[in-house]
Amino acid sequence: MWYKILYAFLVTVGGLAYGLLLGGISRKITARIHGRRGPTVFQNFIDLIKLLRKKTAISHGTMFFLAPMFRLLGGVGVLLLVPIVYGSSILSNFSFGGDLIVVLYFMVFGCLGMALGAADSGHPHSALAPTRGLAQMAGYELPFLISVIGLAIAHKTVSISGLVAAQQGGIFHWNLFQYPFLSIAGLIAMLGMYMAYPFSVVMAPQEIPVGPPTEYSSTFLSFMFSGRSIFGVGKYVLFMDLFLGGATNLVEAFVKTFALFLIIVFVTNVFPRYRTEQAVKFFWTYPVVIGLIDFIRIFIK
Amino acid sequence: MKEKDYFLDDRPKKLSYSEVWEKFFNWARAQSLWVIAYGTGCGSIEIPPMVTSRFDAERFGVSTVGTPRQADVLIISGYLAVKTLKRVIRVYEQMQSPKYVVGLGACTVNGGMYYDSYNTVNLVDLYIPIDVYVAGCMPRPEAILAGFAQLMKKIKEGRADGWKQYIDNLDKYRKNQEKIIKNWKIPNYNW
Amino acid sequence: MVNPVVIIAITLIAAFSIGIFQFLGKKFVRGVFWLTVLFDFAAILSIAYGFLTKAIKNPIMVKIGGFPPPIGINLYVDQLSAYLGVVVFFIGAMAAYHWLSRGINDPEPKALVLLLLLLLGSTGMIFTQDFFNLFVFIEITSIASYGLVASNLDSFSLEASFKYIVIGSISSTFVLLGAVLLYKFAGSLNMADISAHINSSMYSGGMLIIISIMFLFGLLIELEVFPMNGWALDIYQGANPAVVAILAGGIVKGFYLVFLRSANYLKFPHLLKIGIIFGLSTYIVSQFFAWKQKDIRRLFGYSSVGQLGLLILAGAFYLNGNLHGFAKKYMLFAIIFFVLNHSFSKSTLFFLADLFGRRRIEEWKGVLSKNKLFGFLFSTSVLSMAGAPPFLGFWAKLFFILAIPKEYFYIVALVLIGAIAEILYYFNLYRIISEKEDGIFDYKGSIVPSLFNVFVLLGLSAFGAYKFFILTGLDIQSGKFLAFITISSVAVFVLGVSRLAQWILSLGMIGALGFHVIKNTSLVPAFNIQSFFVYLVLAGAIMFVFATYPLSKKYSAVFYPLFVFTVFSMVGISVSSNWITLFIFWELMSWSSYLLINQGGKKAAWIYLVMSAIGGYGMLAGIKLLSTGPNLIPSFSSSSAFAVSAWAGILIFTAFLVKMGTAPLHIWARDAYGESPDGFTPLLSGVLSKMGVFGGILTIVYLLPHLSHSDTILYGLAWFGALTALFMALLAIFQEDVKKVLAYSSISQVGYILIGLALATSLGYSAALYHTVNHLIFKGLLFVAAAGIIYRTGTSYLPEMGGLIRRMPFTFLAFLMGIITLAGIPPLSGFAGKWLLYSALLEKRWMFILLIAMFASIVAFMYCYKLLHTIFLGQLRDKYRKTKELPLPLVIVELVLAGLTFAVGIKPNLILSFSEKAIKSLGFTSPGYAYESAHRIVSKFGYWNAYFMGVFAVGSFIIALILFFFAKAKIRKVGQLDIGYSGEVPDSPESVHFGYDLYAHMRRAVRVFIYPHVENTYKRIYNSLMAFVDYTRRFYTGDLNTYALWVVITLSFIFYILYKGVF
Amino acid sequence: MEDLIKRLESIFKIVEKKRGKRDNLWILEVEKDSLHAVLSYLKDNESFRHLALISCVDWIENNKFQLSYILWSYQKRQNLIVKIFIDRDKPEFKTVLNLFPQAEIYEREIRELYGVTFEGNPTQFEDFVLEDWEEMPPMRRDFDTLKYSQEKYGDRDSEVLKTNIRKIISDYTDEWRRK
Repeated sequence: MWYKILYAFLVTVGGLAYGLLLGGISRKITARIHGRRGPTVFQNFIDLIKLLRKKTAISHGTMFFLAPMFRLLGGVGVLLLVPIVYGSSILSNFSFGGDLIVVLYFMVFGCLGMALGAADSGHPHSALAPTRGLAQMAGYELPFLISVIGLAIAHKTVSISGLVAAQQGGIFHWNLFQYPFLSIAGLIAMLGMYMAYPFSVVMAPQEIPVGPPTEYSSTFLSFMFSGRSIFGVGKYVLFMDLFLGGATNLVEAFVKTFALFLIIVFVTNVFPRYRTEQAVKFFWTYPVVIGLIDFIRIFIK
Repeated sequence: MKEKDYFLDDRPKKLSYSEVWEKFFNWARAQSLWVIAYGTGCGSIEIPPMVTSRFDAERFGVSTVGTPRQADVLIISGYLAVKTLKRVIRVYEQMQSPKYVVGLGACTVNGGMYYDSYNTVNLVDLYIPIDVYVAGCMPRPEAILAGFAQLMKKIKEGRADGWKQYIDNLDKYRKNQEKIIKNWKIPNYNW
Repeated sequence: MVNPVVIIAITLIAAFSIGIFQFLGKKFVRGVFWLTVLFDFAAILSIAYGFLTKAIKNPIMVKIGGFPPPIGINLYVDQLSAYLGVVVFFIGAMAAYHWLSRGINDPEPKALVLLLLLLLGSTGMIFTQDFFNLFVFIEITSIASYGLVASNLDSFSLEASFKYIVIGSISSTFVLLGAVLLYKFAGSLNMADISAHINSSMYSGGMLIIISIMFLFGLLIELEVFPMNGWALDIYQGANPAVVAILAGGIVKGFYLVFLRSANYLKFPHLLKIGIIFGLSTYIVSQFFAWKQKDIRRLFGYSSVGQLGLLILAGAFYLNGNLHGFAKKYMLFAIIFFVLNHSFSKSTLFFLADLFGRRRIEEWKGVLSKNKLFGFLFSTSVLSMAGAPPFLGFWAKLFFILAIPKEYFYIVALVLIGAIAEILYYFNLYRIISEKEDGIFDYKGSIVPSLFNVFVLLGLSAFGAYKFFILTGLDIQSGKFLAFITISSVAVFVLGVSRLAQWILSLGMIGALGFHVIKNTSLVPAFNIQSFFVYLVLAGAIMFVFATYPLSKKYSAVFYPLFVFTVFSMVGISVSSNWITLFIFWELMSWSSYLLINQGGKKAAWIYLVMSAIGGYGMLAGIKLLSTGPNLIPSFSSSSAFAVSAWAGILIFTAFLVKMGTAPLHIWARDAYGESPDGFTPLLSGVLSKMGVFGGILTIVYLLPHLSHSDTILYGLAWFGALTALFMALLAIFQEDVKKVLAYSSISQVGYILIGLALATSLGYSAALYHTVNHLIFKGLLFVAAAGIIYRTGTSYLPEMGGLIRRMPFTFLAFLMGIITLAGIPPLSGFAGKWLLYSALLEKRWMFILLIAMFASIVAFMYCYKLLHTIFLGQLRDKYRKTKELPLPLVIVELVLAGLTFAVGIKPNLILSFSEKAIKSLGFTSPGYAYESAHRIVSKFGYWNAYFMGVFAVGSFIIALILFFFAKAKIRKVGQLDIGYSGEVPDSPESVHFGYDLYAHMRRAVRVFIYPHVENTYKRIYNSLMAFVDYTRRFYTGDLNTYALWVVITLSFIFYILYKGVF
Repeated sequence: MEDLIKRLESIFKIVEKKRGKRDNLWILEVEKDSLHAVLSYLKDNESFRHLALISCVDWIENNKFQLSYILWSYQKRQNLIVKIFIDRDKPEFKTVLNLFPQAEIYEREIRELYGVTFEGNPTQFEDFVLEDWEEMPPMRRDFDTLKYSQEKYGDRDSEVLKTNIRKIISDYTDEWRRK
């Protein structure tokens, strides 16, 4: 057991580094699309160090104090509950703890924590942002659930390892090709899940300065920042396991998650922003209709 | 609970530093300057070109944020009225240390063309510590970037210690501030 | 024993002596009157007592002048007529006392003479054995009534009297003609003699039919059947209520006995058809017409007419309905109980109406709270009238429904619809009366007669219950338990001198029962599904009672008695062994909880009651469908013996769906939860709605497998559950009242339980039972916390709160854990229920329902966050700066419940071990999941390790906390307005608190889904019914000509039926 | 435009009239007592419904304040400036709030910057631009802004220049030289 914990720690650190790196790459790509030079790809590391070593910090109350920990915990939990490499007892981490349903609900843990912390800060914008986030969540979860339930019924399992196992044996066994419509619905939901443009109304830097973490500073912010990075990686791995057939070694995992990452980056940089209700309506129409094609196919079978 | 304790009424503490890793952290600080998007005067129009494609301040790690809590740099962009000064003080005190102030334009240096105006603060550094002045009326984005380069250099060398001076000499600054702000309606200490 | 003829003679002499010697003064007149009445009463009572103690075996036959029956006139007193005589004289004496205490408008001697004559006439009518004599007594009665009705001497009463004279003369004429023709036909007027000579074959001639028509028609007019009852309503409205009380409570019952008797002796043809047509139409029409009445006396009048219709129906069935064995006995008791119930409660209501004196219903607002005794009398009478258990009306109705043969199911349905209509208008009235209003209440006259009436009524109710349990042969344990419930709640009321005493008593009683249940296994032999719910009820109740004390100061003295009543009746539901017992306790629970909710929101309580009545009577109709032949009382297990239509299951399920609040039967829930007393809401949500779950399990396990289309029903139920879960969650996010958010959330969560039940697999039951307990834990916690918060802040409006975390840290902690559980986020206990349910749905491949259920839980996050944010987070208002943490009992309950959700979250076996046993008692071999290792639960689709999740979450949380403590030195805690606000200083907490309409943006997206379609549909149905009733009630034009026209039309109709024998 | 002036002259006493720089701009001076009547007439009968601005001029030499009411007619597309003079020693006048609600804020500004009070304007003593101003109204010509500025905000003396600015400039130039 102890070595598992040790590896879990290493995976967490690795996930953090990978997440920060992806963030940096994203900034770089955005800059290049703008025709700028952009920051170095390690800019996020520098930002994190700076935030960590700020010399003062303020707290608004208990919940404000605890929220970054919830956030970090939610991120780490998701990363560790999802098996990264198929067949590896070490890199499947703590996936014995629960199946896909557990992961789905544990994902909310961090978000809820952050929302509460934000609300505790007493800043009206911080409180506004979570309501937008939760509304948008109700939007993107519908197509996501369609694809998850469809896959679970199709493969007769909700265990993530089981789902990965069902996709082994060649590229055309991937759910992306087996159930393309479910996968499209799921991937559109992924855009919402990452709160990337066009679904970025939660953070909305122009209207409500930075969304939930308006009042967060220094160490708190660094925790949230790293939690978010780890959470992002966890979600990439989850989507990889669901749609891209998982990975049999680390390199494959990197390649596949990077591919997912690229989808988001390129979509993000070419779209303006939806309002909340527009986003919700979007999620409840196109991806749902697309997803239902496969869903009904599975239902009839 | 007290009848009213909307605001924390504690004096900021003097900060001590560990010198061991300080150089490394100063480097990190210098490479990651988050500017609060707060324009006090006409100079703030020069900041958008600075951070967008043309001059691209982000390549130096300079980016903008919307809240003083997360910001490292406050730019006093141009003339500063007494009314604005109050807000500037509050924003500045709400920022987390270490924090830096860039004075932009001639007005912040000595009042500039408004040197004899009844409502322009001539010497900003009497009220908040300024780490870098960028002269000009208005300075172009290149000049501002040069100012930032200067600021980075100061930070790396550990000389950008305006935030420290402010805490150390808070009484002096407060006295100056109260001299021109007749009716001190903001809290004693802004947190 | 006194010779009955003496009664008549003495009364006659007294009446005339008053007339002659009235110059001797008021005292003399009154003395003679009271002496006569008391003598008569004593005499009849002695006869009745003789019958009761079986001292008199045979009916008394009095030969006047010594002539034998066929020749001379004679009186015939049997058991029924003796009892009825007692009732008539009792009501008569009470009415006279009431009238005298109010003061008589008419010259007193005249009125008393008429009163004596009236009593005399009705006694004679009841006792006589001779058809001509019958006419004479009817005439005496009528003439006395004409005078008495007019005695108020105002336009109302004079008009009513005139109408009565005209219509009454028609009636008497027909009876006289009938008697004359009968004499010609049979050569005798003695009833028994004629009866002996008549058999049904003689009806093929024409004469006897004509005679029957004469009698039937004459008596039906007097019995106020539709459509010949316009005059009667005018009397009820216009005459002096004391007179009306005698007429409705006594005289009409005399006419009814005469009707039964002549029908019996003359063997009316097609009596059943006549009874059904006239009785049922009278009942239904008057119950619906009463809706639009604004005059309280006319409303009571409609109710009286309706009851008479029911009596005619029951009489027709008794005499001519082919009832055998038990059914006949049941019907007889139904008739007796109906008569007694109506006499005593309706006369009380008329007395009270007269005491208060106001006619318009709106003027009765707040009467209940102004005078407690008056309120008690009024409530008891109304409850008994409307058929609330354990009062007499309930037993009467139950006997009646049980006795009606199954092939007449439509009558059961219509009578129950009529009963719902009755509840609707009676409790609309009650709603107005029980509104809170300050002011002094005064009345003129004495309340003693009403008091007597109500005491008799209560005694009779006990007798009715006793008779019911003896006759039906239900398990006597339930009967004893019913008595125990009543006695204990009365004890709480009587012994509880203060709220503290009541609280301790309630706690003690519930605790004692719990102790008894644990110690004594006779109530629940082995741990099964029933004991699961008994423990659930008792555990929930004791916690919630414990929490109520700090809140109880503003509750009325009946709060705790009713609370105990509700709790115990829920225990009764859980231990009941057949459908009828279940129904009885179900109704007890519904009514007592109605009265509790009525302590808060009146309108909400009314809607709750009407919906409960729809559910409860639907259940009764379903039970009726189940019962076959001799098996009038269907037990749970006996339902498997025969196949019945699916409607039985659906109807029975209605009651449970109503309590579960499943859409579209949910409309009561928001307001009932939101406005009921705060101390009661946790019980309502945590336990009472679970009784629906219990009933659902019983129905699905014992009943549905034997019905046709059971799979379709189950799938339909699952859809109802899923849509309820989704749409109620959507509605919850737009509520701005803490209890209303929780109300919708409750219904939504119970929707999940319904899905679990509808799955009907062992895993589904596991999920349902687990969630049942879990919902009790967290929703109880949330409602208790909400009650405390409302108690402390004085508001339940969410935008008014905010920032209370600074004042109530413990409550916040508990509330947060409750919310995390509600949202189903691991590692607390909420997740297990979700996981089990989803696994069960996956196993059954109900994909769409799974999708909706999971999606609903995502929507639920929104209101979860809303509750936490608007109550506890954000800015603390100035007015709450001095607010304290909740009172200790509430905090204790909260923290205990919060500890439970944590413990169960780490170790779900705490609940699952119970639910496994319960599921095994239902006949399943496994709970549907397996333990792979100690904590790892595996279903067919997935797996989950609660213990690991708990340890992982807590462990990493602690690690993060330790990491954070390194940074603690530099962290400063700042004030609440120290926020980055564009350099500005916020001037007040309110200006920067975001608390109103949090999901305005979401509303724009889901506007079409949250529009109150269902509620508006109900409203539309109600309003159009109202409009329809308002239009059709103009049938009673108030014009005598029209009334006469209807009399003629009815005559021809009766002629047609009897002559042609069609229909 | 001239017609309008003539019509006005026939009713009111026009002290002075002058054409502005445009054809549709005229400047009239009226008696201060008849101002309300003139404005009222212009608003009701001549469609000058828009009060664009009220401005104030300090004629310290004549010991007068000039108040100019700039009107605009949307229908005729004409500007009219109606000006009056009030006594500088007694800077008081009546509000035109009853005619033009937007005058509230103009009058408030003039009160703050010139010290002219307007009887009947309820909000005129609230701060407009200057917070907590206690000196003489700053736009009066006898107010010495330079002196005030130097007294209040100070002047950068040579010492400070030497220590701060010179050094910064030298740093800056050093940097460039090195590159």
